[in-house]
Amino acid sequence: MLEWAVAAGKVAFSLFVLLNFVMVLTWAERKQSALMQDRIGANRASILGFTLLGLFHPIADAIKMVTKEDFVPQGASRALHTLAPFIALFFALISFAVIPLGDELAVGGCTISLQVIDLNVGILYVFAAMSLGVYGFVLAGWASGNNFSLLGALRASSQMISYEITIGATVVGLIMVFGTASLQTLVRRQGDLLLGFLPGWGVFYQPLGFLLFTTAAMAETKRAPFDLPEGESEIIGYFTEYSGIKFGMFLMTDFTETVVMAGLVVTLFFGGWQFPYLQPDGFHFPGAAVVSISPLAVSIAQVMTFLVKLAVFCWLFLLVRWTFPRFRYDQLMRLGWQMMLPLSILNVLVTGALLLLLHR
Amino acid sequence: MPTLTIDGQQVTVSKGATIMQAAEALGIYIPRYCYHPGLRVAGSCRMCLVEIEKAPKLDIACYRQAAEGMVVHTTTEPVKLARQSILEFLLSNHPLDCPVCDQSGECDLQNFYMEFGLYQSRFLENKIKRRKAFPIGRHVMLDNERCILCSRCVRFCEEVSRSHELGIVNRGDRSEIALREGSQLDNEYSGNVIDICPVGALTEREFRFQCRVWYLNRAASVCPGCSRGCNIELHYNVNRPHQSGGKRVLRLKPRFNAEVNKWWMCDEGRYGFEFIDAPSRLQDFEIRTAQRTVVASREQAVQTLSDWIGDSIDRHGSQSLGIFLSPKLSNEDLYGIGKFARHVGIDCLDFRNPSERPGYQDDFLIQADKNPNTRGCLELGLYRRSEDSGGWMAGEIQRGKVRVLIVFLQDLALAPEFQQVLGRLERLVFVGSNRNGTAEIASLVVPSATYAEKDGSFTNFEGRAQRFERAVVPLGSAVAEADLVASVAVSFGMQREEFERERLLSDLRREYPFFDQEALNPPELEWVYQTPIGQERL
Amino acid sequence: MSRPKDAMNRLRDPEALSFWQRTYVPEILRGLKLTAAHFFRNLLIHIFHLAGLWKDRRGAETVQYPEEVRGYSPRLRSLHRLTKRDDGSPRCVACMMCETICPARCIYIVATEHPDPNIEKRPASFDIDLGKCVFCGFCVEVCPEDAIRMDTHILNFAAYSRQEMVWDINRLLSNEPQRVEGIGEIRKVK
Amino acid sequence: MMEKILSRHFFNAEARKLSFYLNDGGYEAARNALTQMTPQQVADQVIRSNLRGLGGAGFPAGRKWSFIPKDSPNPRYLVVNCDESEPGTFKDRHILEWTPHSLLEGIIIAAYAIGASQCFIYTRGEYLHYARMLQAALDEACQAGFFGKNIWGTGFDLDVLIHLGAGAYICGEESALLESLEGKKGWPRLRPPFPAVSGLFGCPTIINNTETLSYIPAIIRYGGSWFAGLGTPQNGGLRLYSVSGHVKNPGVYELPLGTPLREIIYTHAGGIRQGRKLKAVIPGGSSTPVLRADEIDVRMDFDSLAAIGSLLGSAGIIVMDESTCLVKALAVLAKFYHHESCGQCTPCREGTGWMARILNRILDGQGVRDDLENLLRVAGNIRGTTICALGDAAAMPVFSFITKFRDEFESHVLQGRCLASK
Repeated sequence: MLEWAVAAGKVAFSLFVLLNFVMVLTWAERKQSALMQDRIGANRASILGFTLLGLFHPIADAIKMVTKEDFVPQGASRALHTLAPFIALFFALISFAVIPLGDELAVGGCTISLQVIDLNVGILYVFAAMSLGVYGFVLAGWASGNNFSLLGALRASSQMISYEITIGATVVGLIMVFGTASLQTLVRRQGDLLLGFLPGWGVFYQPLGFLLFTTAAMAETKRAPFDLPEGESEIIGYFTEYSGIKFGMFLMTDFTETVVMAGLVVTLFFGGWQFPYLQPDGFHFPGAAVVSISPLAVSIAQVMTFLVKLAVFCWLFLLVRWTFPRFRYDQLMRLGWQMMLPLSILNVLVTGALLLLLHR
Repeated sequence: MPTLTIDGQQVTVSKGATIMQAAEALGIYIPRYCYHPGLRVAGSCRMCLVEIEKAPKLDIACYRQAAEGMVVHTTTEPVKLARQSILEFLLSNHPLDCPVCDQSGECDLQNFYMEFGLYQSRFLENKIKRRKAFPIGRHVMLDNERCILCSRCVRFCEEVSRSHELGIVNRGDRSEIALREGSQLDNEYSGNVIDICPVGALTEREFRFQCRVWYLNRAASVCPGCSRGCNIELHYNVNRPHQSGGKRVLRLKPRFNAEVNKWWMCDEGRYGFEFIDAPSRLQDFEIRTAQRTVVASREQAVQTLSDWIGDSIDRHGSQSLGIFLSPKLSNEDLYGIGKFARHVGIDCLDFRNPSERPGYQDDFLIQADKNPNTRGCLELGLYRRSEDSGGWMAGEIQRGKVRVLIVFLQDLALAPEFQQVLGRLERLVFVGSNRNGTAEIASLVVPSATYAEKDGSFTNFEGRAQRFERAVVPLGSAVAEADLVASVAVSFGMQREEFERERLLSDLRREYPFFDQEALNPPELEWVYQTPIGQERL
Repeated sequence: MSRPKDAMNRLRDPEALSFWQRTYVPEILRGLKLTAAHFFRNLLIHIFHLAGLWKDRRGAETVQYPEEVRGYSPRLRSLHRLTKRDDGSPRCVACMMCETICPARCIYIVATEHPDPNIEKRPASFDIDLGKCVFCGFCVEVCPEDAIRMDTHILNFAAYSRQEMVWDINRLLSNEPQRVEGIGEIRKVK
Repeated sequence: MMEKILSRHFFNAEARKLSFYLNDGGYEAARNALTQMTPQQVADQVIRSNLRGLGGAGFPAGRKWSFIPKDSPNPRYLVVNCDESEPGTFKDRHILEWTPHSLLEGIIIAAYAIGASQCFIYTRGEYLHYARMLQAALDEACQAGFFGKNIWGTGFDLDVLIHLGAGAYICGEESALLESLEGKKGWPRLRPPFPAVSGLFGCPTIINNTETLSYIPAIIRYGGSWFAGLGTPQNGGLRLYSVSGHVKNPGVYELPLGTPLREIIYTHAGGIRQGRKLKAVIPGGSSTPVLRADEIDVRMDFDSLAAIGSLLGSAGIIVMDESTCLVKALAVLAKFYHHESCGQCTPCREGTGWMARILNRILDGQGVRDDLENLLRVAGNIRGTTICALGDAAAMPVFSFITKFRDEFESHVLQGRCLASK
């Protein structure tokens, strides 16, 4: 019984974090882009005259999306048209399950892992979920019965498949370094110090891998400069024929993927919940200085660390999205296949060679 | 037969021809104000000055006769300068009220200024004020400020209408057009002075401010006002209906035809187009029973009519049907109706309304017969030759022989012979464009298209078949008579193709010699009261 | 910082690019630096604003319409108005020049007789369908009587029905010209 | 001894009586012509005399008569142009006033020569008084049997009608005169046809000036060669010079054609009044180009004046001394032509008014820099483009005044200052 309750609590907590991030991101995207462009950004939605920096806009958006007419075009496959956004959103959401929010939390004698589920092949789970998510977009484009939608869907699928290969190939290097595919284990291993003072984060082992992974992750979120499936100024994309809450779900999927990808980058390359020098019993600074802290506080600090890191990468993703212009489709493909894939394979080879040298 | 050279082109003209006529033969346009081919040469505007080699100074092309070996230039600098200076002189006292002037758009002063003028104004003095915008007749408004004293109107009243109402009083730049004391410009042809006025001095009271002329479309037509068949243009506005209060046909203008009406038309014809957009226009098919009148669809009406005809033939034979035609119908419509009548065996046909009396007639254009196509009806033989008038049909009705009567356009209710007997008919069908007494008592009313709404031809009193073009679409559900008959005839085993326009035309041409190809060539529009130069710009 | 012209030339000739330039990574970072700098600067300014400081520096270039408006240029083409004679009647003589030139065909004039033969013509009705108007200003240019102008600086004439978007002669006559002052200045609107 | 023909009995009230004229040998020439000469012989004498049209155009009178078509079935008319309206000209008035019988005798001879049995004398309405004098003389002559049916038993009939115009300058133009005589508005006609072919009521018509006809009795009496010998070659005989303006003795002087202008002004007319300096002279009526003071040594005949760019015209000499403002003088002339333009053809109708208004504006001190060029341009646009000569008549003074006295005009326009000494 308790297991079930714990599991439900973990799912709820994880979803709470994720969905709140998504919601705030919709606001942050507007505000951040506004600041970057010397504008003010959303500030009109008000409750009793309070605008609260436009923070009510996500709520207003939600109300709007829900109350708008749900339009299914003539010639569309009604069932699939409806199913598509659910598939897309569902797989985006579940991929967050293996991302650890913190280390184990000991409460009343039982230890609870701050992760929905710790799979020993967690990283593969993420890839699997993301690959399945593509079906949502393809279905949306195809079921709309609109040529532009279909075009957008095709772009989405080919783009995601192309970049998933790079993602997979870069992660191989990391797995080779840390010797595990379980994300929780990966994060724990990043707690070790490198050269005695540097946090042992993946980015220090795999700088090229980090660059390639981040780029490919952005491509996976299908946002500028990789927003070809959408292409607002040309084909509108796979959700041309969507309106109301179903359109809102695609939007949510976008933001969810952003959060998931940011979480992955943090987990894989930036030590996840690891706070530099913070061990389960307190700070162990280089030079043997130890400051002990209660385990609960450590757990809270770990979760906070993760969330801050997550926020920073979300910010970075938005910064990129509002800085660079869009690729042309052939450029996108050439980048994926001719630049990133060879580089990531090179990364694996170099990593392997170095490991061989070091472990000789 | 002198041969002369104009702008490097040689031309041989008949003796006595002027340089202007020679130039026109070459297609060279020489601007003019006072010159009008239908009037005596006045030579006063000096706009047509041309350079003649070996002549001491420029001379006017409208008056100087062509001579053997003459070499004329119309585009040299002195000529250009002269035209410019004449325009400058004319404009020096001409108000620039083009915005409110009805002539703008078809004004020779505007057109020539754009073509030959285009100088900076050097006139610093005050323009002379004169009396503006006052009526000088039923149809004509005079604005003395705009007048350039070309005297075309004066000469028209002297030479064409010979009514001598107008004259020029005072002298110098105080000269102005004035009415003869105690008279009004109310002759039968007064509207023509509006056409020939090159500027906006004489404007049409009826047309005044109805529509800017550049919104008008034009269609070549034939005046239906009398049996003269003056060639006319219909000017209609369909693009800006709000301007003329929904009226479509806004004015009629004469179209040059050397043999019929030259450049002119009478006022009666000119202002006789009101019926086209009048409130009395029939727009719906109406089936009337003793109790009530219902609006029917075209299909219902055609079915009803076919049923009535077929029923009557079945019960009483085709002798029980009568058709009363109208000399206002076109040749094609008449022929189509006749074709149908022959097919079903109706021989009880006539078109002569016994209540019609000859109207006013003069020795110029106006004919006493106010119908455009009486000659066509006669040529087609659509009447009973043994009778002097159409009144015989009343007798047939009285005797109970004719039970169903189809009346086209005519108001038989006005004729005493028919008044008594129309009630005895089983069915009275009225086909017409406007509501009248007969339409009020008809059991089936079919709205028909006016001459402005269909293609066709009228045969004038001389036997000249002349074609007219459709300008606007039929109002409401109105149909051309030939179309109606075609729809009915289909029920009687005829082919619709037999009533198609080309077929009717070729049949007519084959069967009737008066209906010659020449007269039926598609009419060309010629803007006779306006320069070709302005046309290009419109 | 390379001059734009050099950058353009180098872009045209990829061979001329150095290795790092060809990776685009430094350029990408520079781009991010630029936008991030704006972000932090503006964030800072906004935070100071919240604290009541630095009020004279704007954190955003945008004008917060309708709370703020910029002083319009006299050349601005805004809602039309019909000018009046001394006696208050319209100057318009219904010459239809504007109706003719109007590319959107949104002007509808009906002409009628003016009691004074020296004026001769006046509009019986003069409607502008603002739902169709493209604010090209041709009507103002073409008017021979200076009877129509677009200097009211009224821009908010939206309505709830198409019929309300049609301004008739009385509404157009009642519009007043706006005095031009402080062109480009941002003003708070009460 | 200088010959005088018409002016011998000027200012002698007796001279206008028939008895006086008969005593002086009057009507002998007419009787001789009718009884002893053929019409052709009469015309030959006139041709030989070099008598030129003295109304202003200077067309040889005898040749004009020969233009009448020989085969025309229509009646022929003789019309006397006595519509003397040119400013500065008043010679015809003297003929009507002092020697009307000279004119009447000339009419008989000319009518005989051209075969006209009806003559119209067209006089301006302002000459009502002189027309009455002429009528009185005509009545006397009729009584004496010089007019009417079968004159002197020759079978030649002649009726004369005196017609008073309404005082329009344009009616001095022969075709406008004919229109007026026909009862229409005095508008010049387009030519051809010329009046000799189709004139009054569409019939062959000869129009001669009063003075021209008045010299004919003397020509017939003394012979054409005698008359021709009085003047210079091609400019036969005498003529009446009307001298007006700032001279001591204005009036009509009968002198041979070719008399130098200086002689007329300083010898015959007594020179400039009040010892002032001469400034300008209009030699032949207001429409002729003006002459500067240094140009007055010209001989007053048709050809000499034409050679220096002016015209003899009707020999109405207007003398202006240094006190004259020439801008004002031109404004007065322009006003006259504006007032008298008939309004038929465009350049003259609009141009004369335009010029008058510009000149008035200059006089008011409102002149602008372009005004003079504008005046010259407008005048240039009028010249040669009109139906009749009035356009040229209005344009010529403007040209000559502005070109010859430009400094005075410029001073008015640019400085608003008049150069005339007061």
